[in-house]
Amino acid sequence: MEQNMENKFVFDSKIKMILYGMIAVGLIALLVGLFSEGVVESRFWANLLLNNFYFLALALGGTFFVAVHEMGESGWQTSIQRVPEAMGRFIPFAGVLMLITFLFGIHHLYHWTDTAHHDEILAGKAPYLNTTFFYIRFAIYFAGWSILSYYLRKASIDMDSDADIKYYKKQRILSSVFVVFFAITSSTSAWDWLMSIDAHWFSTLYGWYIFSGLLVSTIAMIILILIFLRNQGYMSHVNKEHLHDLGKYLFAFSILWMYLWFSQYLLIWYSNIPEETVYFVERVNNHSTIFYVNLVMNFVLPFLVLMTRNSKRMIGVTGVVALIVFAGHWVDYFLAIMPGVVGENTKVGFFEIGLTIGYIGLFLFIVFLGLSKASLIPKNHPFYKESLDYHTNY
Amino acid sequence: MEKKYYKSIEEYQPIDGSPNNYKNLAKNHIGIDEPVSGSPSSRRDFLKLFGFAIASAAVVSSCEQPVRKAIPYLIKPDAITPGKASYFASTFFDGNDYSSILVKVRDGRPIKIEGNKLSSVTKGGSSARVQASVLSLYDTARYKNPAISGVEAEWEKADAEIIENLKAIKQSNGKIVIVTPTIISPSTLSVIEKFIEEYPATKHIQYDAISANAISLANQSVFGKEVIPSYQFHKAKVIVGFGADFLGTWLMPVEFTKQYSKGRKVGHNKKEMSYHAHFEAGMSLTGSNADKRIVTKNSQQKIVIANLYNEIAKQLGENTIEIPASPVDVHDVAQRLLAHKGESLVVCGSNDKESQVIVNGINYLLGNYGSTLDINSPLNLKKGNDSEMETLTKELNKGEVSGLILYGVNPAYNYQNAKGFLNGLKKADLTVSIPSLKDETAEECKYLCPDHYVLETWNDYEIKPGNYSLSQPAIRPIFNTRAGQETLLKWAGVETEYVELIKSNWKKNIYPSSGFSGSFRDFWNTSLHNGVFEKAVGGNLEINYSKSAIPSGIETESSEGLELELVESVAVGDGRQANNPWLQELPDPTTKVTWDNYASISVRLAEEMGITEGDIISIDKQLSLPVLIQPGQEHKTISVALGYGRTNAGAVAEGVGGNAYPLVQHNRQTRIYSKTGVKVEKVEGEHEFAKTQSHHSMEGRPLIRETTLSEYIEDPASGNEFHEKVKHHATTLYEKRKFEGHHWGMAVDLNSCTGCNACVVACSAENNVPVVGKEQVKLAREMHWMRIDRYYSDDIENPEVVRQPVMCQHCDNAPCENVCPVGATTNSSEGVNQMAYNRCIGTRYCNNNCPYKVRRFNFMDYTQSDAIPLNTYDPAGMTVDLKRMVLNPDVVIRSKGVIEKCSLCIQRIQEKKLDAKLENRQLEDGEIVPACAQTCPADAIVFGDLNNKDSKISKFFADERNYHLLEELHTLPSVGYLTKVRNTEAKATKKKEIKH
Amino acid sequence: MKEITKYISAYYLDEEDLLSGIKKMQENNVKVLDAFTPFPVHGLDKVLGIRRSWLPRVGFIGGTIGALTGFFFQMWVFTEGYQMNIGGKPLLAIPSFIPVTFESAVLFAAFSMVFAFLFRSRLGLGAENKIYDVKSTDNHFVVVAGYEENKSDDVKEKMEAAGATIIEVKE
Amino acid sequence: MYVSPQREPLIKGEKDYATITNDVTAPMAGKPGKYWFMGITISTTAFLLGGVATFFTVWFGIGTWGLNKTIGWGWGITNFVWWVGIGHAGTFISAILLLFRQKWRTSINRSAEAMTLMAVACAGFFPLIHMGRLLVGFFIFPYPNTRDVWVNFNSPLLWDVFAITTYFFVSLLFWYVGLIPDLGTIRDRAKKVWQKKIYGFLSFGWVGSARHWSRHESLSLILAGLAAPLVLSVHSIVSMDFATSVIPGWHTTIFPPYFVSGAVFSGFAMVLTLLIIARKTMNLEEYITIGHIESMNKIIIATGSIVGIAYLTELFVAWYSGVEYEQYAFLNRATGPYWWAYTIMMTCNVITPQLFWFRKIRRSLVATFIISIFVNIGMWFERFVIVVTSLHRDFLPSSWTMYKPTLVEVGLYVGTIGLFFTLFLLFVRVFPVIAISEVKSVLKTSGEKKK
Repeated sequence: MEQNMENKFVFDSKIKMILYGMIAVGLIALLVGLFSEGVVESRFWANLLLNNFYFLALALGGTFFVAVHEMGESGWQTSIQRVPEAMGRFIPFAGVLMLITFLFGIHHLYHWTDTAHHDEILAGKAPYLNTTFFYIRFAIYFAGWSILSYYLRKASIDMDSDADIKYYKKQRILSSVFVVFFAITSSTSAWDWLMSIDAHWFSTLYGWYIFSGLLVSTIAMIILILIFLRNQGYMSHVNKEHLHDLGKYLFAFSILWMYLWFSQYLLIWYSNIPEETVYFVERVNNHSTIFYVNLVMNFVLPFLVLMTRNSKRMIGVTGVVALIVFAGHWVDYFLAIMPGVVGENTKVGFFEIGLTIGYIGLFLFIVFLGLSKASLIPKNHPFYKESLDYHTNY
Repeated sequence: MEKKYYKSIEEYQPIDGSPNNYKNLAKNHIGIDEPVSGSPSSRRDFLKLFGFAIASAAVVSSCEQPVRKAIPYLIKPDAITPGKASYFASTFFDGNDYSSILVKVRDGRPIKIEGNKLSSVTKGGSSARVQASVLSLYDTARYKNPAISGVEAEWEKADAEIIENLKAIKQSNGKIVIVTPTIISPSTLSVIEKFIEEYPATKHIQYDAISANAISLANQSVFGKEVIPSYQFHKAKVIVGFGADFLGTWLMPVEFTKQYSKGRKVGHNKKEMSYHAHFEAGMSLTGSNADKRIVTKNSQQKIVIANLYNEIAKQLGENTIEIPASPVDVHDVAQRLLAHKGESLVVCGSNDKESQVIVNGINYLLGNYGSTLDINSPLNLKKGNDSEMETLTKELNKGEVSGLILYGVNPAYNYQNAKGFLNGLKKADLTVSIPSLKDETAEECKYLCPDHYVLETWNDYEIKPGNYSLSQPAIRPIFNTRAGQETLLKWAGVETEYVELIKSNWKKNIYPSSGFSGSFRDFWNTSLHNGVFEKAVGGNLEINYSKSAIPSGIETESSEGLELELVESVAVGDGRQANNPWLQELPDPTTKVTWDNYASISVRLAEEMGITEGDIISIDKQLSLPVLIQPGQEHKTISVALGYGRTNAGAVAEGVGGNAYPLVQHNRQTRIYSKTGVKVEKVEGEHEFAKTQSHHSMEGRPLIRETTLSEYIEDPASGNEFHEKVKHHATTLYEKRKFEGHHWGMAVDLNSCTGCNACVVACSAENNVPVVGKEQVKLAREMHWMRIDRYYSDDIENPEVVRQPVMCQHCDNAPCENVCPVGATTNSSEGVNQMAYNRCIGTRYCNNNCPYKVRRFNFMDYTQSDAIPLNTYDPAGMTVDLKRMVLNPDVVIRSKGVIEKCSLCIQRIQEKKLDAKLENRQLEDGEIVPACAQTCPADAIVFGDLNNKDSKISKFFADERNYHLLEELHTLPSVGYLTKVRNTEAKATKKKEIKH
Repeated sequence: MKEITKYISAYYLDEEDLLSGIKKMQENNVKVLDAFTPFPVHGLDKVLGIRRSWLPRVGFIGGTIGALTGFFFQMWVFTEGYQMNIGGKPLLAIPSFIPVTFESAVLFAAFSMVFAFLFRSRLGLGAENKIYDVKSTDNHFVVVAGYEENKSDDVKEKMEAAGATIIEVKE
Repeated sequence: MYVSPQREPLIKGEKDYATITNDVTAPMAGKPGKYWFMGITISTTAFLLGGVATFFTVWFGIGTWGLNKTIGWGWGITNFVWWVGIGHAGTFISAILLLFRQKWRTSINRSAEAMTLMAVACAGFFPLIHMGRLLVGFFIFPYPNTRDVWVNFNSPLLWDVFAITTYFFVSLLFWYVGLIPDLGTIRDRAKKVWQKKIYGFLSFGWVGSARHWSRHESLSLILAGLAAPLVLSVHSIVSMDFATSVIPGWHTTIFPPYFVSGAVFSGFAMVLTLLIIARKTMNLEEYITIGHIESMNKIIIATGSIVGIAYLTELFVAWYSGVEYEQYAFLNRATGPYWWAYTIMMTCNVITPQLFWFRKIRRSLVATFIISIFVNIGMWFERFVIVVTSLHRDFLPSSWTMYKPTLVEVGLYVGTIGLFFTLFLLFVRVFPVIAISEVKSVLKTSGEKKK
């Protein structure tokens, strides 16, 4: 299937049209959200935050995937590396959308911004939870992520034209910087944008829990894009072995996500201290369906299906599971955001689905645009050949 | 030794009630002679009641005999049902503390003392020392036999020699002196009278180690009556104290606490409470409970009193006293007193006559006589005349006294001039001591004639005119002792048993005017059953006030330099029961120090002198004591507790602390318990205190919630806003368990609780809580199931003090239960957090996870109940067989490696439940009373069924003042606390924390 | 089938030679019975046509049994056998049961697999399997074929052709 | 399988399969050297000291320790967590690194797994000895009894019983299964009859046939797959001993993952400490290369940084929570009477490992050795800080106390260290410290000779 000599993705008009269509659906949903009375303001902003955060997470996850494998001197993933690299391109776009969301919707999203209403606990948190500092952090996060992600991808692409090892070394240094920066900001951003919705509530694990969700959904997205690319006739070197490894990741990180979810839940359930249980009480009692659906989609299904070696090596099965997990983590963030912001008015209607379709379209558009700009194969990567020749047994 | 087996039932059966059979039985099967203490026939009833189960205790007195712990009942004595406790009304009085009590007897052994609710004086309350006294009964250090010149002898021989001596003295017209503590027993007094009849040259001196002679002297000069008035603190709306620790040690703390707490209680129907201002130098229990505590030097106390007098006199147009201005402001106090004329009370703890005279003047001007204090119905306490003891010492040294009988007194320890006294004692021809506990004096006398312990003997008491009480033996004498009264009667040649004498006295003096309709026998039995007989006396409100007694001016002492203040300790009192491990291990209510006395000094003085806690100082080169830095201590006053430094009282007391009695002064007729111009220097050495609490700040946490009276009236929930907030935010991930049937709960009214510690000892006695000794307390391993937390706040020079009794909170969502791997601690179907001791493997996980830290771990084999031999850790000798007699058989003792904690006295709950079941009825509210609640003289603890909506506890829980400790953790405790209310105008703003 | 008592074996010093050698032998119709190697050689099982092991399935079954046993045992104890009010928690305290359930699953799975492995491979304490050649646990890769008197030379030749360094015949 | 020339060789020198066999089995042949004898003398002495301390504890009670009414756990549980943590490196290396196809694990996994077993044995001792009533300690097992009494499945200590037991047995199986082929190698090379007998017995009749290898590989991989979540669960459950409580400083949701990474962190430090000595004294420098050490140092810095982030998260969220008890607990850690312990912990765990960002230090034996010991100390203090400083000042200031260990407690700790080293020294004498067959399997792709 060597039909593409340069191994470049051709972002043809057919695909573009589909994505435009999806974006259009999103825009319509946005308008519906703006003008429909059924969509209360908090619901409107909450959904923007949800999708912004989710697709930002995928973009960050892509960059993190690359960075952490580079740091670990891992070889097998180099042949698919261009996909997560391209995913990282969405970070600045997410930043802009997020900024707009916050500029107009922050008061609907975070009740701690309401300083007029005195609250002793929130007053104590004010040195951290105040809008000025919030935006400063916002700026730091996006600046750091965007710049590092950009240069990391650039170093990788530069390598295509120049086989000098210096790019590889540069890439490794950038990876380290990104991983360290991300290690801190992944937690703090999760506190800022998600945990502070339920501003009285706190959990030390929260940042890592959100991070684990980011990992799984990123893997799911990579799998889905890879399958798409293969169906389009690209990436013929991506074989069952790669898929198997990605499937193992999907399996393992689903377990990791469940582990962290359970750790947090168990410890809060066990001590049953009101200031902590309030978070879960709200979700178990008032959003019980989503609460359990979340666990089924993100753990039970991937765990049971991907347990066997064969299912991980079957593109169709892994693809379906990836799709479920992709949707599942949207549900997970939905459950994190909605009860705190929208409360009883939480609904899933055209607005939610349309908006999400729009975001998927936009995200893919940017990823595909990125993929089309460079070779799909980092042929000069020192470990590229390793990636082509390896077997995975279990 | 050869074992003796019963060949047949007949051989073992001849119990027909005749005394000889008992005697034989005792001889045959227990192997001792019956103690010679009166004719057997009259002891019959008593013996029938208490049988011979106690004989096992008696056996211990002679070490060669093996202890047999099982005594079979073939014919059940009437009053004994094995496994069922009997209660005998009695009275505790040891010359210092008075309490009408019930003695709980199990299988012939007194195991617990409870307050007697029928007494109008103590009203069911008791103090830590009274609670602990049951253990003193089993004190191994007690004298077991009479002795002549230190050699144990037969009673017959001692009696014969003493009588011979007495007769000789009588013939030579020599003087005999009997020294006793204050005697409030009419019959004992009659015994002494009989003795004096026989030996007319006998003088009876009453000697109080801690004297209140100044009060009676002052009353003598002001009102012409040498008495101590009775007080009614509950009638006083304003109480002003001058160094009188009436809640802890002064005169009748149990009665006063009852009264005081009554006046302090607030509720829906009573939105007022008394105002209490207290002037003192050291931080006393009473002072720390006051609404306003004014730090005053003892040397200036009289000036302050006189100034107060002047303020009041001025307004009432009376003459004033010429004195320097008061160092502290008394205007506010005076105004308050004046606003409550006739319902205020000023008390003074000083033993300075002039001070007391002026205090009398104040009370008189305020019209308080007949209302809050009464000299026509005096307290028969502290009758000792201090100068008599001085005279006696002089006479002894001059050789003017031929016979000296020391009956229940211990001047060799607690007389300031003990050396002089002992020197003189050697010059007397006949010296006899009649001690009931081992002491320093007894062995200095030639003849030692041990007295029964108070729980072993008959006696009667008249604490106030017309207010009689009886004590009866709750156990057959453990040792070869004899009631002191009988000893004296014997020497006086009167062949009556003491109990008969009491009976005849009552028949003659009390019965006729008693208004009792039945026979004397019924009267006697009723009185004995009730423990008390009270008849209304008085209505006599007349008093003769001698205005001229009020001085026109007073001498003032120099108040330069350091001052010493000697106080009675709440734990060991005057030191009489110092050999009682429960009292030694009882933390001081304020300093939280156990097993010690010390020199309390102020923070400022410590800084000035460069002293830190645990340094040793010498006071006037007479006494070296470790320093304890005490917030609220007057800048230049050093306070030292009396009652420590015993040298011959038994292994427990000896070597604990230092004896401060030699520092007592005698001037102006009375003994003075303070001293000015004290020289203090730091000496070598360092000392580590065995403290049960080392952090004194509440750290701003809402643990003890308080409000002020005005705020309370405005909003009963004031100070307790947090409770509402917590309730509002209480979410849970699983349903709260419902308790069918009962759900036991307890509430503590922090406004009533004074922190007197009586509950702590009661709990230890009821639940067999081990004593761990000084070294273990230093390691913070005390075992008390109940403790009283004490925190300071605000000004370190004069802090506000709060106290909180903390026991297991019996959480419905108990963090401790969750984590026990073996399920040794679970929640009962009645909401009690219970421990299965024999299931416990001792991981201590529960204790770690208990936010209240009320669980206690047996770090060592404190109780000698471990499977491993030779590892008992028992510094207080609590595991010797004799002391084990005090153990409550309803509560299992815990072995090494086991966690224990408050059970809400589950044994009492079960007992009453069973009673109700047998009687086929519902349990009544208030029927079950845990030991702490039973004892509490302030009625601060309420226990009951939370499922019963009409119960007192339910009402407490519904009260706006009710909250739970650390309720924000959602542990759902079954113990509640009611906020403390202070009678101050100031808003209860957030207290400044003292970091210490 | 006639029992084989004698074997002819080819020795290699390199695993790649071994693999290509076996392939060659198989092409030449030498019935390769087994190969003894000092370490697992990738692709050897494929070449020799060894089926994938069933051990994972054994592990899965063991683990499932372990998990179910663990969970239902706890459930039985708390709701039937020993009903206690522990800290006000529900009797069916499912979150509390998870750790033990998980551990028993792992324990059962591990033991069942190891025992299955030992049983299936006839390994065990003191098991006395015939050790074909001690060199095979050091540095030699040994390919074994059945020895048939009449065909031995042919096989030898083929083995030589397949690059074997040594060729031996053993009982 | 292709290996990029960019990668550093994992096995140095001119090696073939026979030399590997020789090199690894060489230390087992012949008489042990004088260092070995010195080591075994010291460690058995320490072990005996622990025996004396054990006697005192059991005979006279926990009172021989420095614990009190407020602080129920001290050195005992600190040591327990420390040892369990150390054990985690072995499983991590053999399970997780195997799944992540990190080939460098082959040279170190055998000894690391052995350390796991020894460390878990040392760890398991502490929950037992810390029981007040060891004689009825068997109550902790859910065995059927006539009283129909069962255990409390709510208790994290009970979870520990299951977790530690499972962990020990699964590690044992994993280790031994891996050892079987190597025991076969030794058996086949043994000169003396008794050695042949014993190793023959222990090698389970291994012949190394293709079927054996196929199943063996399958088994190892699945066991690795099981051990990976197991290693997460074990230290998570250990962390829950604290985290399920309500005590500020204990009750925090981040504990499970934070403890796991802390465990791996301390485990690698211990592996480094031991292997740096072992490779030298046993002439294994060509197998345990600087590259291996660097790889381990990378894990140290990764896990150390995770631990550091967890520390900061805890601090931040304690403040952020607005719960005064929580805030005080952390303030007290940093500035209270045990500030020094906190400082040691922070310095050794967060600051010194950061030096490993420098390649030079990462590849320096001396620096690695020193930092690894720092980490061992730091992680011990981490547990001490968690156990003691959280307890000594919790909710009610009235109960605040201090804790000081006694000689008996020190003796118990020294005793387990003695046990650990005794076992390790015996291990290096009787078993191959390097997985012979696994190293052989990577020789072609990662040996220096090939390149």
